[in-house]
Amino acid sequence: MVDLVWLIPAFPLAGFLILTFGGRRLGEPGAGWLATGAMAGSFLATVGVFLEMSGRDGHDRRSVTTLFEWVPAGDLTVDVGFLADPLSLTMCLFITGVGALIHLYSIGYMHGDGGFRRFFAYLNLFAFAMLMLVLGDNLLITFLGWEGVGACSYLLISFWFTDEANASAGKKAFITNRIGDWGFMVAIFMTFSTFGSIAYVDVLDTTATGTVATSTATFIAVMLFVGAIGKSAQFPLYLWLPDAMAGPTPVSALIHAATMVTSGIYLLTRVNPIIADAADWVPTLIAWTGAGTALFAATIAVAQRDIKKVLAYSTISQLGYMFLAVGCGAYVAAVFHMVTHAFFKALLFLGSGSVIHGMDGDQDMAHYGGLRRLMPITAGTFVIGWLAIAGVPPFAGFWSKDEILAFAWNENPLLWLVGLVTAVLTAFYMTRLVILTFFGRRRYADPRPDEVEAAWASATAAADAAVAAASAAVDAATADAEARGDDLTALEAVVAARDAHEQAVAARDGILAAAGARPEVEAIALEGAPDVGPVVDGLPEAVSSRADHHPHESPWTMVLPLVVLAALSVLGGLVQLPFAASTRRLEHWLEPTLFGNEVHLSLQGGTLWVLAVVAVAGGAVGILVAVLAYLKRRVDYRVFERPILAEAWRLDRRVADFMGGPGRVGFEATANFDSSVVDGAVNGVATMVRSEAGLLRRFHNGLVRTYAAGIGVGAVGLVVWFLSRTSF
Amino acid sequence: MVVTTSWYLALAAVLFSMGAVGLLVRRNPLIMIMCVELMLNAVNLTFVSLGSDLGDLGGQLSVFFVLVVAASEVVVGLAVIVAIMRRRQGATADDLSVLRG
Amino acid sequence: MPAMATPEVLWWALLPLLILSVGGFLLLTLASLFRRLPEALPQAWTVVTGLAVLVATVPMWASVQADGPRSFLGGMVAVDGSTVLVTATLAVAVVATALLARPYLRREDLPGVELYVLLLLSAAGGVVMASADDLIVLFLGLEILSIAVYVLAALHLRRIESQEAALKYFVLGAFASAFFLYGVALVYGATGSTRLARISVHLASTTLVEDGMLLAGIALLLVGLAFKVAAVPFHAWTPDVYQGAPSPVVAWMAAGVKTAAFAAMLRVLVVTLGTHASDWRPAVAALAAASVVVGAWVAVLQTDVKRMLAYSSIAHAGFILLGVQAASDRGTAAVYVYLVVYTLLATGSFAVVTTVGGRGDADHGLDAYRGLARRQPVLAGAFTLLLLGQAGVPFTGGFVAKLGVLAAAVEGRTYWLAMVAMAAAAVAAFVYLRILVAMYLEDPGADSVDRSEVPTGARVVVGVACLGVLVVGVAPGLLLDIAADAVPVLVGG
Amino acid sequence: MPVLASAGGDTFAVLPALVLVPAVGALLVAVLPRRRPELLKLVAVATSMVVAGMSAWLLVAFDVGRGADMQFVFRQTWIADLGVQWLLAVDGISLFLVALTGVLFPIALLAVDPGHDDRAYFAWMLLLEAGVMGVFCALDLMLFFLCFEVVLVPMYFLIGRWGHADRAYAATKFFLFTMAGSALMLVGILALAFLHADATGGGLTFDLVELAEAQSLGTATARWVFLSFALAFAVKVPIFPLHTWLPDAHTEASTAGSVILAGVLLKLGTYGFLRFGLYLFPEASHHFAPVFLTLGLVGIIYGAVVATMQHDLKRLVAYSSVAHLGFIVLGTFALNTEGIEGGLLQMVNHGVSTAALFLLVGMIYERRHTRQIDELGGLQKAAPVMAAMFTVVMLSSIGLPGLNGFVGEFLVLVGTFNAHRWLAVAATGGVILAALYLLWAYQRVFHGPADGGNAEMRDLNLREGLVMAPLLALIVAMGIYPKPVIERMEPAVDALVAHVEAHVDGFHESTSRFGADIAVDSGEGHDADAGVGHDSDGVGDDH
Repeated sequence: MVDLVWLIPAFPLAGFLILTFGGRRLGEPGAGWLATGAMAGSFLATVGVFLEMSGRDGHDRRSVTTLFEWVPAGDLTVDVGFLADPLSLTMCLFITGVGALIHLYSIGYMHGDGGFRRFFAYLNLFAFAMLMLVLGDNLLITFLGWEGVGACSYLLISFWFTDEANASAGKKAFITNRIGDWGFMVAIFMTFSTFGSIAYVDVLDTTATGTVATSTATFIAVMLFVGAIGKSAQFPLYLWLPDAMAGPTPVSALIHAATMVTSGIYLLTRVNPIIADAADWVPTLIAWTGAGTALFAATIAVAQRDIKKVLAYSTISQLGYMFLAVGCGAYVAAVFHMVTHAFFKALLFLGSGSVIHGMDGDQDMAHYGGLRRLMPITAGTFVIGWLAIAGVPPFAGFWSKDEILAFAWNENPLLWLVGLVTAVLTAFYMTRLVILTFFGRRRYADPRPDEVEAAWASATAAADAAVAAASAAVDAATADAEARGDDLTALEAVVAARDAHEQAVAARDGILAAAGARPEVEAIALEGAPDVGPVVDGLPEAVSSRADHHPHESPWTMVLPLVVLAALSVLGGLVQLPFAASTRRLEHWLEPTLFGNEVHLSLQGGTLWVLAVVAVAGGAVGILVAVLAYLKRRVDYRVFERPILAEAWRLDRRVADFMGGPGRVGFEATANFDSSVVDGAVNGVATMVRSEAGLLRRFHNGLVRTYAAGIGVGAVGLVVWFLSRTSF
Repeated sequence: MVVTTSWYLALAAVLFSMGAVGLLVRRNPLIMIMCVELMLNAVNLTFVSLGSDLGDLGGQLSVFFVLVVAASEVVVGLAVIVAIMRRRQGATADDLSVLRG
Repeated sequence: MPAMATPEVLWWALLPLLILSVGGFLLLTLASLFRRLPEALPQAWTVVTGLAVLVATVPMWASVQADGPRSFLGGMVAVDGSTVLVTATLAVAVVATALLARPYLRREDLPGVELYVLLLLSAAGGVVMASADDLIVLFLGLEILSIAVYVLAALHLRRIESQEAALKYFVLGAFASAFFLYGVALVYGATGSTRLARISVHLASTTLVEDGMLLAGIALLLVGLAFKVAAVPFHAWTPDVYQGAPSPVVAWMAAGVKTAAFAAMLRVLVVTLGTHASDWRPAVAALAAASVVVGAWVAVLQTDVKRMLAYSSIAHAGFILLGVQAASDRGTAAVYVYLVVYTLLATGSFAVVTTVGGRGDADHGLDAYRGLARRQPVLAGAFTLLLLGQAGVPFTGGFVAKLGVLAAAVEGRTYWLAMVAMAAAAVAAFVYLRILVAMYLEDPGADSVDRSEVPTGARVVVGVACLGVLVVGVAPGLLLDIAADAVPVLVGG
Repeated sequence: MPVLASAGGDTFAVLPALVLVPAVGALLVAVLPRRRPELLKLVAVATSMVVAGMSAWLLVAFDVGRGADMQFVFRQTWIADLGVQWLLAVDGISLFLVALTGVLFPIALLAVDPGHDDRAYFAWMLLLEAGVMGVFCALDLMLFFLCFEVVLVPMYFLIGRWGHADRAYAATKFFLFTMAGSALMLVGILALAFLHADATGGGLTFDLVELAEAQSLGTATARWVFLSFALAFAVKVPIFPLHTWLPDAHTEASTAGSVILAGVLLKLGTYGFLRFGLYLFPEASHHFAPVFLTLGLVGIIYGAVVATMQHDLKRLVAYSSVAHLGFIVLGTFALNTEGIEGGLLQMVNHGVSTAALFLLVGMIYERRHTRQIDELGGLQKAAPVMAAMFTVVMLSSIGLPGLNGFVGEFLVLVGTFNAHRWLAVAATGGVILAALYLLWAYQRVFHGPADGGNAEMRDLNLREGLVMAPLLALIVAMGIYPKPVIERMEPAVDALVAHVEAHVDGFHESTSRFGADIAVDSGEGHDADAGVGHDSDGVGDDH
């Protein structure tokens, strides 16, 4: 079975090919089911391989299957081969498993979309690439998957390409990733020129046994790290991930939460011997980058109103945890958190997708509220996901996060502190999200601030118009009276007109007064529907139509995955319980791939308990504050939602400004340099030839004596030359 | 004092140069032709003196050829000049600069 | 030897000269005897004469190859491979010019006979130059050739340009030949003879204590020859004369006169004065460099196609000088190859120019060629081939010719000259491209839509020229071998 | 050394046929009646198909085991007293360029109709093919030069007569630029031959193998002669800053013209460097390598940057060629197997990908009559198939693994890295830029809302699909399974590298590889240029 490992990627590849060339016949939902089937098949294959592999003991849990030679050039030979070992199989399990679920979910989610078939083709292609990434038996195959997932992510983010924003987001994702890939490629070159091979088996075994020059190992490790932060959206290359939310929600769930973004952690875990041989500051760098990113992203998540943006930043933050773990040498913890995160973050995204689906594509949490009655299953499962990520025992997230924090403390209490603060923030913003979405008032029918403003504006405008009309009437009447020599009826008309005018003025003053006095509408109307006062009937149709159209629960294809993932989010912790060696199943399972580079906690059980309690308490605090702010309204939530946070510390804009400003100018300058200087030189030569020719041409002025002079001069010249050659 | 061959040669050289310079400075086509004649005859002088110096008849003989050639040249030259003068009275060499560049 | 010994005469070797001169004079006599000659006769006469010469050269070549070069008429005239080859080339040029002449004369309605007579006579002069074994004879040949051409240039009675060209050519030509003659005199003085063979023997055997007179003589000889081949700075007459003279005559000047002059130059410099190569090579190299550069460069600004071709002919002269200055057998052979090819290119090109020139022989501006490809695709195509040949594009005779002289120059270690020449060639290419652009890429001007008829003569000339250029370009072996066997050798004394 | 074997050649003289068949075809076309365009096209396509068939047969009959040898040798004296001969042969280096030529011409002929003057058009195209085949097969320097030069003429007319608005300028510029470039090469060739003849006392010969193996020039002389070659090739490639003829020519040429220009003609220069530059002048190549590596690097970055700012789709692709050829130059002058092989592979890949790109751009132009990016937009809505194809080609051009572009690029960089680490590190940055300009262009052309003509643009028709299909197939196939190509190239490349190493004293593959770093700690073990060198950037101080 193990040598059938190639089946795992083969299924989605087949799915992709059929969907691409299979023609129009399999439309909706056929395409969806086919894709899902492919993923299921892949999952089954994985399970098969896993079962056999798990039967073996430590050193046997690794097998390389080579299909064919890919690039045999000079001393470099790269095979298309698969490395089945605990690490890659763990990855495969949740990639295919979660992947299958998300495929299923998408059938419902993408219902009625024009690009239904295209969507599933991309999805399968992505799955294939992702599996190549984790199964590849050498750096280049991994790189193939690495770039492949990048391309698919590009295709899927800009899936709804008619909207410029989506297109740009896709491009941004790809290019930002490319910056990371640069590091990856250089790392590959260095590996090759050092080891003469880039196959994991050779490289890792050599490194693990012999000692590679520290500087070399450092170089490779750092370059791989650059690649990793690109793919896993760590600071400063995280910028693309929030924009990537432009893609359909299942894509966000699968690619930008569960699988692709974790490949950075996978890569670093995979090459742990190299990191071990690298200079000591490398792990430290990794750890601090992770911790820093975690905190940084969490602060931003606090103030986002777009539900997917919150989840996106939370993903970045959670990935930070995993880097922190890797940096602390807690590879198991990293993988552990990767798995649990895959479960609950996928769950959360799909849940949000369900909500968005129910809200007809509206992603602004300000318009949600009290949806738990309307979409109970979504709400229920979502709550589980929330508890999991908030680190509430005994949910999956608690165990993995707690383990990471323990290792962080073990490495450096400061790291632990950062991690803890992040945990508190996480609990806070996730609670905020849940409350705003499922609890509190239903706000979807409220008139939106902009609508209210519009209503007021139109009302005042109308009043002004009335006044103007009235005054016009007065003038008309007066003129008429004068014309008719002040006869009585005319005068009465004038008086009447004057009264009408005064009333109009009064009315307008009333409106203006009310407008001045009205309470300004808050962004998130927690208190109650904004009071629109006299202009209520001036509101646009949209408001009323929203009122009588209720958000709805999603179809079973979407709900089923939620339930399954919810279950996993509850039980996910079981794979690695810290109580005894026997309960640390994951650690034992991964052991052969870590070459003993996993650090061992020097902490007593007591400390661990304390840390755990502190962490839980922190989580509790976060939840409590959120409840106070958004549910009980004891605290004004604006205290937390600072504009600077809402604008993500304005970093993104800075970069954008630079790209649009100096960057672009530089590029333009180069282009102009090419057309003016380089090409100018060429044309310059041409013009010079012509002008010089003009000088020569003057000689041919048509005068015989000039020509004769030419001959004479030439003759004299020749004679002089020859006489200069005389022998005396 | 003795007048050696080199005196004749020098004289010839002077005449030749005079002819050349004349052709360069004069505008009148006829005079230009005369200058050419002068140059040719300077060469003749050279031939004669060298011939006698070398005691070789070839030198003197050459002169006859040269004279014939010179004569025919003049004929052609005059013909062309006449043809031109017919169309343009008193044209100088400088007037003939339609063709240029 | 007995006092009254008359010099030996090789009649077969004199045959071309006799045919040409006799043919010329007979034609003249006929024309003056009978008022009303059939209009086609003079041309037919000339063509036949030329072809006869061509035929005559075949056995000459055979016998020369068989029993070597011969000198006769008391060492005044000699016959060797080069003589025969040059004679043949001249004959071809004569035929071509004659073919172009008749329709031209009819179009411009000019008197019908003189041109042919003068053509034949000047060709005779060329032959004399090619076979001269004595400087004086060489001078005579030169003058016969030139004086005839002076008149030819003036032939278009109604065009003042024609007369102007003639006068300029005449005055400057006479000027230059005076220098040449002076050179002859000085060399005579220095070596005691005007016979090439004797001169070379003399120079080889004795070393002059003071060679000032000799060197000055060489310098002046060079002036005369350089003028005839239109090498810078003795070139200035070329554009004016080419532009002014009747187009068919220009064909002869470009092809015939150049060929004869270069033949003479080789006889004098390479063969006779080979011993002093170290003295004259740099000078010739300088002339060559100046010629290629100026020729190509000034041509860039021209708008009159005839002037363009004139300047390009100067550049070609420069290229040929590359072969001369090599002062080697390879160089000499290369020169002959170049001359043959250039004869084809020049006659062909000027055939086109003659046709396009239109009535009044005035229409030589680039505009006249606008959209020619539309109006007369075949003519334009042929012209394209000829121009590409002049540009030295591979698989045309032009390339073979350039390659030969270039190889000679490189073999002679004058790399700088070779590089200059190639650079100039690139510039020159622009000139030819301008004509191509006009023909293909520009729309015909409103006025120039007329489809001027291509006379048969021109068709033949262009056709043969194109064919020859292609054949030489693709299978140059034969020509190269002939040229290699044609390297002149001095005999007699 | 590559022996002039004649394996497979003795079946029938396939190489002369490759050159002559198109030439004859051209003549045939030239005599057909002008009024029958379809007939003309039929003959032209048929001829090029025959050539394609023969080059395919060449691939099959090529003896892989003796890939280092010159095979299918055909020798025929041409100009005796100059020692010039018709010496044709292929080895692993030229094999695939011949094949590429064979493939691209039928496609270019099928893809687009000239619109006017069909007869001349097809005749020129076939002549061009003959010339190109001659260049790739010629092993006689003079013959090579002839073909190298003669291709200018048909290309000049193809650009000039069937090009776009500014074609006259572009055509003239192209002709003069390249001709001026190669002017000195002729002198160089002659000098080489004569000096060799003097040194050996033998007769003149232009036989590449003989000249190269003799190495009879002094170091200084060889360097000068090399420069005269290098200039010609550098212009043809083109290497920055001699590239400015390229954007004009590519932009103004008709679609087919651009396809051939980018697909085949640009390879003349890079091929020249490999076949003649390195082989004839190993020492000089090694001596000047830093210059060309630097220029290559500059070309990569510069070309990409300038491409990003173009408004004309064709111009953009043209500048992208500058960048891609920078990679090829880089690989060539890395002077090791990986690099050169990568470069060679990249020549083929670039030929395929860029040809495909130009075809697609041409199709867009046919429909929308504009190449201005700003005037296009949202085309994917109306033409999904075209968009899909464009995406694939674009990704291959970006160098996405699994498509052909990647393999070559990767090998080039690996090779360069082993020779000059920091150059490679910098050059790798080029891949970022490649993504930048292509994706941005794609977004502006295919994404976003479609208006007016863009909205109802028609998708590919069957003929266009069939024309694109083989190219796409190649793109994928060579990305997934390049082995058949590489294993045919490898022996020849190895031989070439060995040749270079043999004739350059003190040549060492300047890197510490294959465990030199292992079991040694840091600094030492990194001799001067072998050092990972990042001690400089503070990475190394770890003990």
